[in-house]
Amino acid sequence: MTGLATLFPPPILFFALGFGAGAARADLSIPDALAKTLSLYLMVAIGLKGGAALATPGGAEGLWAALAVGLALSFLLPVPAFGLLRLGTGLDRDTAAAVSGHYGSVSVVTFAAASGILATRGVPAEGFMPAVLAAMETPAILSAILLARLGGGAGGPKLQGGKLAREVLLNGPVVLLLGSFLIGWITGPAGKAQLAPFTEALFPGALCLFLLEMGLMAVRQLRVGGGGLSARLILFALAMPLIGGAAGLAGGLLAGLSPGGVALMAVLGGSASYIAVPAAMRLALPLADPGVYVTLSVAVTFPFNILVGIPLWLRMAGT
Amino acid sequence: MTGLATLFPPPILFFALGFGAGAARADLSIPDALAKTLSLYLMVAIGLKGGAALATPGGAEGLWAALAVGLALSFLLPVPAFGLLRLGTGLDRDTAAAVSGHYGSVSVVTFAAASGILATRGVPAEGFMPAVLAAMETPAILSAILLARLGGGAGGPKLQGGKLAREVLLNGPVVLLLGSFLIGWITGPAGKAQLAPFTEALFPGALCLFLLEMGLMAVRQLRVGGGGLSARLILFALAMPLIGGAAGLAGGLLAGLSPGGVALMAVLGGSASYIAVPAAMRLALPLADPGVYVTLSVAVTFPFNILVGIPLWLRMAGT
Amino acid sequence: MTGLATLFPPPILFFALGFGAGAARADLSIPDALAKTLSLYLMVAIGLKGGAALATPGGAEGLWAALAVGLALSFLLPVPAFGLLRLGTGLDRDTAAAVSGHYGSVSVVTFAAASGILATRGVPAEGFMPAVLAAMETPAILSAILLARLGGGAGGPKLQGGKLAREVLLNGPVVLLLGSFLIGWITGPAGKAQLAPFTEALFPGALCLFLLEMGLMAVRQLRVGGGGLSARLILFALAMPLIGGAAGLAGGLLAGLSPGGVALMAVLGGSASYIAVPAAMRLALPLADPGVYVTLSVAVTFPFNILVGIPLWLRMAGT
Amino acid sequence: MTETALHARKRIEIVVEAKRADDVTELLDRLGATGWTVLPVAQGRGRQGIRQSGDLSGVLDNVLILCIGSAALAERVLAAREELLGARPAIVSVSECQVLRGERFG
Amino acid sequence: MTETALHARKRIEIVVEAKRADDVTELLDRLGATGWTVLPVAQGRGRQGIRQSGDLSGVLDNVLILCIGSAALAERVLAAREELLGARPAIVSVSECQVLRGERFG
Amino acid sequence: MTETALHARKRIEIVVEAKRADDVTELLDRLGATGWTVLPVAQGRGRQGIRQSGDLSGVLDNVLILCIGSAALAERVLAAREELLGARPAIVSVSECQVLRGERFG
Ligand SMILES: Nc1ncnc2c1ncn2[C@@H]1O[C@H](COP(=O)(O)O)[C@@H](O)[C@H]1O
Ligand SMILES: Nc1ncnc2c1ncn2[C@@H]1O[C@H](COP(=O)(O)O)[C@@H](O)[C@H]1O
Ligand SMILES: Nc1ncnc2c1ncn2[C@@H]1O[C@H](COP(=O)(O)O)[C@@H](O)[C@H]1O
Ligand code: NA
Ligand code: NA
Ligand code: NA
Repeated sequence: MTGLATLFPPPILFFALGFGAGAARADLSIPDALAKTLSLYLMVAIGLKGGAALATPGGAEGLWAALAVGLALSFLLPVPAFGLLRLGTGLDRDTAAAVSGHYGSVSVVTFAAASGILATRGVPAEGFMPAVLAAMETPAILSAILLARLGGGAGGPKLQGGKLAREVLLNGPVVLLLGSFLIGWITGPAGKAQLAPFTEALFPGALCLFLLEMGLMAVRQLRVGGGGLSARLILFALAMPLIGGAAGLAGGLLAGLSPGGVALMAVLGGSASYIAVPAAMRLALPLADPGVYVTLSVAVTFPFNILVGIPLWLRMAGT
Repeated sequence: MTGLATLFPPPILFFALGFGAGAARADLSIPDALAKTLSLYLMVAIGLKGGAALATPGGAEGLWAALAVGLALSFLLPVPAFGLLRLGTGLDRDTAAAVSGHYGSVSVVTFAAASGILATRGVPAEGFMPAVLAAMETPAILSAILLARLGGGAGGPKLQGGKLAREVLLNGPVVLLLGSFLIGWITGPAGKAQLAPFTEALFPGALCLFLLEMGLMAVRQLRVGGGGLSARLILFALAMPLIGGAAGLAGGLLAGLSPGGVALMAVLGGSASYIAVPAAMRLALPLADPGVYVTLSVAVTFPFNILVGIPLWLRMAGT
Repeated sequence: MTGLATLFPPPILFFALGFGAGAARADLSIPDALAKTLSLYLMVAIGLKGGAALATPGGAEGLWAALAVGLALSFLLPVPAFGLLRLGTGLDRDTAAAVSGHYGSVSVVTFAAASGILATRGVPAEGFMPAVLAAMETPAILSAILLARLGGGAGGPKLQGGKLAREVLLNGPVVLLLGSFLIGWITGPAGKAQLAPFTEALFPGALCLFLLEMGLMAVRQLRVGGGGLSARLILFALAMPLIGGAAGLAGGLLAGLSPGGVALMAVLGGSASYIAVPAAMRLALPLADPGVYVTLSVAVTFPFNILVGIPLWLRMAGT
Repeated sequence: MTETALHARKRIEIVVEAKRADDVTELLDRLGATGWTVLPVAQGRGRQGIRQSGDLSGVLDNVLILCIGSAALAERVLAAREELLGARPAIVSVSECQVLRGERFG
Repeated sequence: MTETALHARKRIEIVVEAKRADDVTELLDRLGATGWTVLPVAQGRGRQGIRQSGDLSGVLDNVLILCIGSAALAERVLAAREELLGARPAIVSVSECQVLRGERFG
Repeated sequence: MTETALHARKRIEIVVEAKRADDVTELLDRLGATGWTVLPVAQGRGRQGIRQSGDLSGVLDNVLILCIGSAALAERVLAAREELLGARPAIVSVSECQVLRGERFG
């Protein structure tokens, strides 16, 4: 039993439950407000924890190298993604650029699931990784816009400068993660002690509930948006996390992270955004098809990462 | 004070507060999303706890007998309910069948309230009772359909096989309870330790908030749907939980359960569904009047069980 | 770091984060249902805690004096507020009366934030203060109606007696606070022990999340309703909390409260309602402009109290 | 011919504060409406400026009430204009529609 | 002249139980509707009395389905009256409207 | 005679992405609308396939904007067609209605 429990910790099992229930068309649904609440909660908890870790003596060691690796991954991963999509799937330029931005960027819940599993197994990881997570949200959005522009894409309605800048620089997850990180850092151990029942004791349970919802949501989106996806697009959404994860693994080793940190960097590299980037792409590349990028990210890559990616990178990183 | 607190533990008092506030038309309301969230939370917490209990050595002792009793109660209780309704109230066949299905099935919150009170008093009960709870959701639905069919009911629009089968076999509460139960069982003590702050420490507080909402909801439903109820129907909704509870008490003794387990079995027998069964009945017996069965179950029987039934069965079971 | 953390505890920092994110038009929003849930949670938690404190030996000492001061403040503070508004801002009689009612009454979240900070610093305060909070909700509403009536206001559509009485006497926050207080008192230490993980361990985290939302909400309301406010009205909304707070400070000293209690009484005096009173005023004074009173209370006075008022009164009270 | 299945009715649409919605629906009930439907409103602008739903007191929430009924019902509603306006609706609009099963819309 | 930019279409409005909404939208799809929009309903009254959304089972939730289409579509919907009524809608109403870009509303 | 209390106006109905709703309401404001109402949408189907509200990024959320105004306002809205379509609305429909207190709907 214990062996099984290590292979399939509760959050993963709840994801499978949600996915299975959705696939069997069980009459189970979770209020939208709960899913949004849990997503906010995870960001606040991850940010606070990371900031408090940075405030401990020696907590900043290795931070800059890891940030540099994270920024580079986020900025560069869209390039191979875009190449694969244009050459291999025949997706139009704008949609291909938008999709590639999602894969350079990151998924907070995938990160949370991996952190949770590391914590359960008692594997330590650099406490500042949430800052790396936040740093990786945005550069990929800029890459995607550049990829669409080079060679005449991003036509159609003219860009709305102000709104777009807000979505890119001030998108919700980045603001919340960085803000909570800062607050965790400012308030240090005292703040941590006070907020621990909220940010730490509840974390595993909240993660389980959220992954249940993500399983249901993945199937629902697959059902409404899956019809528009070719087999090649689905293949891309399974291959790209392997490429990004391998790049993250290499980057983590390069930055000299601990095994736990390397695993998390690989998870970040392999994960795809489904909150910040869709919102930014909708404004930056209005001709791109949101049905394609939301569905690939939420309904194909996310489940793949939860079920295959995380265990793979944890093992490859030697944790 | 302590004596009062034992007679009226916090969840019951919060129910009374909600009911009183609603009856006085206080301007107090709880977001729908919160009620749904708390309901999901209770199912997950109860399921996980039950599964973990089953995974402890000796935890399965007596399970099969209890399951058999639970299944029998759920399948058979609709028969006297239907008889009473047809002979005593003049309700049409379809609505009578639908109502009787609710009383064979069970209410998760009533079970949660009773478990909470047992826990407060330190009375142990068989850990597998959540599995019995899940098992009792469905058979009554089949009985109700059979009762409507025998003698030509269930006419009108033809049955939608697929949708109906989903509602019956894959209704939300059953899937969530059984799924969480399974996860609790698979992950055993390790999972339990990790999730305890979520599933156990929060349980009493979440139950209080939910019962507050149930109190408000009961009055609201009484107000909008109560006009359509005859005195005889209300009498039925007060008598039937006594019949079901007595049957549950006998069944629990028969199955050789501990006093705590007998009390819970009586509570299950006396409780009426208001999540799974209404949804199934709406599809299976579309000519039945949902105003009648939702109102009887939520607004008459549920309050009766919280205020009268639970204390009664706890005392009768000798806890 | 520790010094900074004492000056700016986590809840205040989260408020600043929300306000800053809103002001920068970051794409961050919190589901309405979550804000309402957190507001209910704070009332339940504060009420339960206060009731349990009252049930401890000696817990009622000084209660009556504090209640008398609170009632007097709530009833009388609208008078200077009304005078200032009529003489200084030229606001019409009905709107001036409605606004003044808000400033006599109190804000639960402002109280919660101040209590949280006292708790962090280890400063004790009278446990019955939540009862004072509840007592102060309503009298100001009556004053506001009287102020509007004297001299012919409150014209227009005729008063709806029943609905109005419900809003005044049975408004949500009062019912929930007093009800929870009563439950806390009835169930005493046993109830407290059982509910502590919910009401106490979660409190700081829930407060942070709620203040994040209040920051966002303040900016949002400032944006949609701020255009209708003159500079003089804004000045009023900054000056009145100082007047009310000073009166509360004096009243607290008069009632012989501890420094922590004096600080809380000052915070109550300086705070302005934005849940109970707007709802009551909408019915009692339908010709008053809700855009003015909601915006002043939520978007000007609340932020001022969080950032300036609370630190000021805590220091003035000598905590 | 399916056209004959349709019956001309009036479609009354009222935007009003959520806290006053009961006043409107009670009036409709009293005037003999066979039913009505209340839709939530997320945001609105009018003479009061922008009203954004979701404030904690609920005073800025609006709803849209839709009531389909006979021309006679619409007449009665307009005749009760004073009482209707007492609930301070922002919009009272009437348009034409055709319904299946006219007997359901007295 | 802008008027010429507008094309006459039918506005079909259906109030139905949330649990049966799929039956209606599937029928609309089959009859060739180019689209439809589902709006949440907070509360309603009809022959069943008051239906207040938000009960835990969801059986008292309603939705309003809006479908804009050609007169021919409206004809087909009315012709499929039996099947449509199988989903037990409370209201089926049709009114006139004019749309920009008529080609989008087959 | 109550009929005389009613004033003919236009009922403009626009379905658009929630993230672009501001573009539409700002345009309406600029064109002199005296108000508008935004209703939430639960689900919809159109040329993009099914759009199910509630995804975490919010890009699949739609709203329905209702604006009642004069025929002249409707003309101006249609004349600003290019800018309006820049917000990529799925539906722009206009129908007739009659309102109480016509002075409120410039
Ligand atoms: N011309 C209009 N068209 C559509 N909705 C309107 C219009 N005028 C007002 N409303 C709605 O009615 C609400 C209240 O209007 P008012 O009382 O004028 O501020 C607004 O928030 C809108 O939701
Ligand atoms: N005349 C009407 N006008 C507007 N909505 C109606 C009308 N009749 C029924 N409804 C709506 O349809 C739902 C179900 O109606 P019923 O099945 O007749 O109870 C009600 O709850 C209302 O939302
Ligand atoms: N013919 C139609 N009738 C009603 N709503 C429609 C129609 N076509 C599109 N919609 C709505 O507009 C949204 C976006 O349409 P589209 O951009 O064509 O996918 C859909 O999700 C529907 O909510
Ligand atoms: Na990535
Ligand atoms: Na039962
Ligand atoms: Na005050």
